[in-house]
Amino acid sequence: MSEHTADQLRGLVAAFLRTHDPRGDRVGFLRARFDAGLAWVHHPPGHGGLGAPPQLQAVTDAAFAEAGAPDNRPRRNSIGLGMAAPTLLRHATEAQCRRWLRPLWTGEEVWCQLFSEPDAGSDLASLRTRAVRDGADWVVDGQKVWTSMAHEARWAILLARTDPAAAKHRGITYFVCDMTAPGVQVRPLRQLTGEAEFNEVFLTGVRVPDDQRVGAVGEGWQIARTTLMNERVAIGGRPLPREGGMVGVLARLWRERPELRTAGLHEEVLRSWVRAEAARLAALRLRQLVAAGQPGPEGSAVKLSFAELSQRISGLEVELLGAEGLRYDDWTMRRPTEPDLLGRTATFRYLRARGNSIEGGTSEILRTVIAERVLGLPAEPRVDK
Amino acid sequence: MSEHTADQLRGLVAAFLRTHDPRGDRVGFLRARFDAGLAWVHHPPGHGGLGAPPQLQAVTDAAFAEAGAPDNRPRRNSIGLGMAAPTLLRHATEAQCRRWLRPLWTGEEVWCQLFSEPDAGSDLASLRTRAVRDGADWVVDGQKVWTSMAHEARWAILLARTDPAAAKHRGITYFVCDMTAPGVQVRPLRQLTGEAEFNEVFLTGVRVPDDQRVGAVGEGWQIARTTLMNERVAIGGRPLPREGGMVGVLARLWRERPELRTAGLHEEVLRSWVRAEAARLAALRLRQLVAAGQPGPEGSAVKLSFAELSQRISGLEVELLGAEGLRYDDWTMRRPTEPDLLGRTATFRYLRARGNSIEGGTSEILRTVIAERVLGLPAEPRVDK
Amino acid sequence: MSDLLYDSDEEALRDTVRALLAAHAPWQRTLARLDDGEPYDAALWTRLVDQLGVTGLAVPVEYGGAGAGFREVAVVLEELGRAVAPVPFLGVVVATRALLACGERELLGQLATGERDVALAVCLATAPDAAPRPVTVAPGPVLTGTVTGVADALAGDVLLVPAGDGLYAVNAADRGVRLTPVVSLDATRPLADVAFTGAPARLVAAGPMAARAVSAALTAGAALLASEQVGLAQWCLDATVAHVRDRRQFGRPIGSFQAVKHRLADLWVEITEARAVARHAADRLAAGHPEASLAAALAQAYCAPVAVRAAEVCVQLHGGLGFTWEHPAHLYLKRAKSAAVAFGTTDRHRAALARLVDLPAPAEVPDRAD
Amino acid sequence: MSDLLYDSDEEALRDTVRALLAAHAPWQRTLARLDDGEPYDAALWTRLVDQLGVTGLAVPVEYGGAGAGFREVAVVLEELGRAVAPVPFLGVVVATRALLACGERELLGQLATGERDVALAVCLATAPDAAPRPVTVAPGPVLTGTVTGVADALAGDVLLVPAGDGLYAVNAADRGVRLTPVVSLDATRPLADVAFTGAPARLVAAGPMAARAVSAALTAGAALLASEQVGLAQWCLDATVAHVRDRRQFGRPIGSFQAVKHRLADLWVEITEARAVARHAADRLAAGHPEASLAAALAQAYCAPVAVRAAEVCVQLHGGLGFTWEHPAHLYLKRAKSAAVAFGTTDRHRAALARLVDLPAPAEVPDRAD
Repeated sequence: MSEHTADQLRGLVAAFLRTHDPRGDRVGFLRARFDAGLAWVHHPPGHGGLGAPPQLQAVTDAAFAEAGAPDNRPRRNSIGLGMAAPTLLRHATEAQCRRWLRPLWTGEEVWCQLFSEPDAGSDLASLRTRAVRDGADWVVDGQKVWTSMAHEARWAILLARTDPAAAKHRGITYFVCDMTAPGVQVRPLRQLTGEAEFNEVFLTGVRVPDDQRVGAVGEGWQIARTTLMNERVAIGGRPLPREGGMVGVLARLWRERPELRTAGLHEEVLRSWVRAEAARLAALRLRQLVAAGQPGPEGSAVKLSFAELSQRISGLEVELLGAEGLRYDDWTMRRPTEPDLLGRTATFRYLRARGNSIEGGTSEILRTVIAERVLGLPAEPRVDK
Repeated sequence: MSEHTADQLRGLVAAFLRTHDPRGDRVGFLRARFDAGLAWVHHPPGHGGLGAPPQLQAVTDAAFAEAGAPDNRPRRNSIGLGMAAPTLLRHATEAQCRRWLRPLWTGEEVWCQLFSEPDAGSDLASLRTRAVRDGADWVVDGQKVWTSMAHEARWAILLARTDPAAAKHRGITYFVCDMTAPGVQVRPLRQLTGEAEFNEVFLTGVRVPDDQRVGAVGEGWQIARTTLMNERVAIGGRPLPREGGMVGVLARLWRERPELRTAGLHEEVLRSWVRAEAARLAALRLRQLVAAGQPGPEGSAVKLSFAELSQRISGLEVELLGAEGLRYDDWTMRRPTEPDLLGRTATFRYLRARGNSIEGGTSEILRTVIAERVLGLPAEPRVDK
Repeated sequence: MSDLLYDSDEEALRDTVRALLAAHAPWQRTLARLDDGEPYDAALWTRLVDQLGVTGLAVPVEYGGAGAGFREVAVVLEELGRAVAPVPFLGVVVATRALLACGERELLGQLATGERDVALAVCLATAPDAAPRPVTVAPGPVLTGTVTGVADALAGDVLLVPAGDGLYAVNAADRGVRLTPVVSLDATRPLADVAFTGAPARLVAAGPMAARAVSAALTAGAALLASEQVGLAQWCLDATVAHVRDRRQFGRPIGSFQAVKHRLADLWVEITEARAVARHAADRLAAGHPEASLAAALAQAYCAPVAVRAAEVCVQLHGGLGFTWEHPAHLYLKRAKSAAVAFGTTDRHRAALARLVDLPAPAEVPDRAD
Repeated sequence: MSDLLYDSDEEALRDTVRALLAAHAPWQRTLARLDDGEPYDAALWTRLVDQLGVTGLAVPVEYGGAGAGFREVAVVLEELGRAVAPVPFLGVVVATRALLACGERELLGQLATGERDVALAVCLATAPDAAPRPVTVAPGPVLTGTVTGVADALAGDVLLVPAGDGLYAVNAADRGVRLTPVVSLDATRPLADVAFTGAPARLVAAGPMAARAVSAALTAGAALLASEQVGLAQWCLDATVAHVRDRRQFGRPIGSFQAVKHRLADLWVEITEARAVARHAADRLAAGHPEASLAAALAQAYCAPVAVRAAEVCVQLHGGLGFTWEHPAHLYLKRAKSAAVAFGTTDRHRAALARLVDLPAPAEVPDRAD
């Protein structure tokens, strides 16, 4: 950790803004911000950062926001920012980092994730997509699923089996796959909301150069675990003001529509409000722990609670609406590039929220992870080596 | 099944009452009723019955009750009536039945159950109490626990391991143990209510004649399963009028004490009322199924719901009482012979109800039984043969 | 004491309905209809009416019906719930109850034979004890006003409309009637907003009889919907059990994991109880028992959340698959959630129970003591 | 933004308290006291006061205290909850808050040094926004009336009594005061009924200041009790985890069964959230923040049921053992259930939140529409 302070960072941002117009060319501005080390301030110099303490990121972002500077549209590239970048920083070569981190951060290149497979499900390590060495390349064949943004993405982080003879967790290698390469086919995957937010990705003889391998051959599983932990923090780690989440929608509805109120629903609304506020404070405490350099396992708690609350609250909203809760807005197959929970009907939120306890690790898997890694309870007898 | 009808049974009861004064000697009356086949009407003649359909039991009991006849105080001998008697009828010899069933039914001899052991818990089949053959007797050594009525009982149904080399479920034999035999020591086991409703029973060189063995050597586990199924029905199978259970206490409290009412507790009271009524109707449906000769697995549902409801409702009662819910009646170690839930404080009911999901098969075990035997889900991998 | 079992006639009826639905309404077909924008399965409905006479079940023989009763209707609804079948049976049953309360022979006869479908023009979300009356009557009589979210109206030939202090019959094809389809959460039970602009009407019942007819109809809807919910929940449990027995993760069927087993065991317990509650409601309704309203309120208070939970567990335990459009789980989820709003949400039914079983709400909201 | 962590001083304080409790208040000793009918552990209390100065933590330095604050008090309460220690700290803390609100230097000084213990003579079940006043004042002033279910009164030298529109100090040893011990659900926090029969009193605060002092004291009680509940819940989780790791059934540790694991994982999540909520309440209280009441209501609404659930899970997963008198689980169960009633049940705290965050109750109970 370097000696940077919040005041110093505010000074650096001010100096940067004196030479770079935040209202000028958007991409140019973001590139310059990256080059000045003011992108991810905790990254090392040359990779978008200054080696500053991570808690100064918020200070930096706030200073840019105050000045009306453009952001890097993080919701459009959540896999890139939340999962790919931290993994690359930790496991990729210097050359790989130089190639990928800058356009990733500026949003010029969107990333997606090719991990999940139809037959693997929660048992991710049983994946079957194969990569076979062929000269300087690997040839990849297989099918991936639940890939958000695949239809917009330039790059993908990819897990493929490189040693079918090795034990389940040992024969997997981590790659970066060019989504424009021949043999990559993306098909929309429609959900129960009617939308196709995700995709199926078919990989047929896709050539991935060996210099797009991240980490050693056979170490993909360990590296992916880092990525998955990052995903959990990425999902649960945003700071929210009170009533900042879905509970705010419910509370506003309660306040603005007195004719919908009943005594029974009042009790439900209050219970949901209490649970949402508790979850929010737990997420805040997690951020404070991280900022104090004591990251704990609380991220899993945040993700579990988020899923349960979003399901409960959206379900309650539908009931509170009564007659209006019988309606939907649009069943046509849309292709969203950003989640738009708040702009749609309560019934959309209710349906979409069903996915919160499935995507990014099912709630069942999370509970097992908490029980074993946090509480130290013994694993179940394993029958699959 | 014989051809008996309800009217015929009412006629038989009326005839019996003409020759036996229901206000005369209590035990004499009950013995005569047994001998007349009007005790358990579905038992075969000679064993207290007439071979009548089981649903006529209620008709018979009602006819005796109307006439003001004494009953056999079933709550004092619930193990005898609910578990021992059905097992004996099915698995014991003719001589054994003649010896035990009559005084059991009249209540002259109370029975208890020596199954549970401190180290076995829910894994009953791992019991360690041993019975070793010695001439015409078996010599029994071991420790049993959670034995209600042991301090009042004349006889016990007993499981002991007769073949330590056999597989876990195969080496167990079923006996009837004389609780007055030398080497049987009963010690009160105090519960969190302060009461000692149960006992620990130490068996030290207790001689059990081989003619008190029930069923073949090594078949105890199969026989005990019958008994346990009977226990579940015995616990859950009583017919209740609406608000007949603990929910009635709660509902009366709500009606009689308007000053305790709050909107939040109202919602809770209503939810509990709904669940209790649903559970009651399910129990009623189970009785109708049994009466129609279609016994189903619903008994497990009744037992699970009963445990959950009694815990929830008693907990709610404590909260509704507020200041009074901070109080208890008596922490001294009592030795009850009958459960007295309704005569004591809400806090007693709350504490006692914690046992409902442990005794007679934990709720966890019951869920597994339902999942495997009713839903046909696969067993977990077994590591204990 | 109500009879909570199924008798042999009822079991035979169930078998017949189930066989017909299996042959003609597999979920793939229902799903395809959604994409095609054709809500009702008119061919299926014709079979149910013509071959099985479902619309006549609750109509007395002297009015041209089969004279069976609401217990049998409940059995049909269980099967329709099990198949999320897109037919307007529930709406017809609700209208039947209203017509029975009015003694309306002619329409009952037409409805029983399937000559005409009738729907009650009340929003599906309306609880039995709270029927708003947005339609006004002018001399003629003619009706004016809009009723939103009416179920099974699109299939109706005749609309029964509570208006003023009467209940009126209106020809749905009249040009004073406009039906606008609604984008419904449960597309298998399509809703419509119904606008009356001086539509000619015929008085069916007036005053207290009209009010009683509407309330009785909604009570019947609440009571019988419970059977649909039980059928739906049972399908969700069965489908999930089949899936978790089959699907393997970590080298074992996921149905061998204890948390999955216990969750399904709990669901089975709830459905077991819901079935008893729904049979009780159907039996009380069929018998015209004074506690039919109580049994209906209990049925919705208990069965509605069980169906929702069953569908939610079904989606969850199917994992990503259950979240896709191609798997039928979402049809059940949408039906279940929509049914939880139909005829009033559970809190309203609990409030009704509070009145019916004398568990009164606190007299007033306590004021803050500062 | 409130600070939800523990700083190094707070951690050091925790270590000291925990070590003292481990040495002098093992549960075996607490259980033995119950059988002996001696509620308080006077020797333990003397150690906590004399060696650690716990009664002075929230008293400013100028009044003779340590000038730490309620965040530190909360840390001590976590440890006392973890040990179900039978000492009157919570009562003293509540009284401290009342005295601070009145600016009562003399009693605060005596309380801080441990010279005298003070208790607020209000029923433990009283919510911050609803303090009944069963005691009346006659000239003298002398007090008459009975307050039932007062916590920590048996250890008090001085009772602070809300009476008339004032707050009075009464010497507990006066013959106009009679304390009758109550058979308490939570014998580790014994209650007493306190009867005043013309007891001589000294006016501490009058009018609005008295009302504010009582309300502030009960708010502090609600806020800080949450930390005790978190400590209690954490003990229950830790003890259960240790047990299920160890205890074997069906040839495996029962902690390897998935349903057990998931239940404990859920409990861990709840405790994680409860800790954040309790720290928030302590921080707001310590800072005199305008939202201290809101944070206190949230703390009781959330943490009270978590502690109860933790204790219930602890009993359940210990099986028969957890149901016995000889295992400590019941001490925690009784404390948790009793604490859920203390300072008002969760429904009252939710109702308070409804007012504080503008989520109003329905204007009136809807009438039946028939």
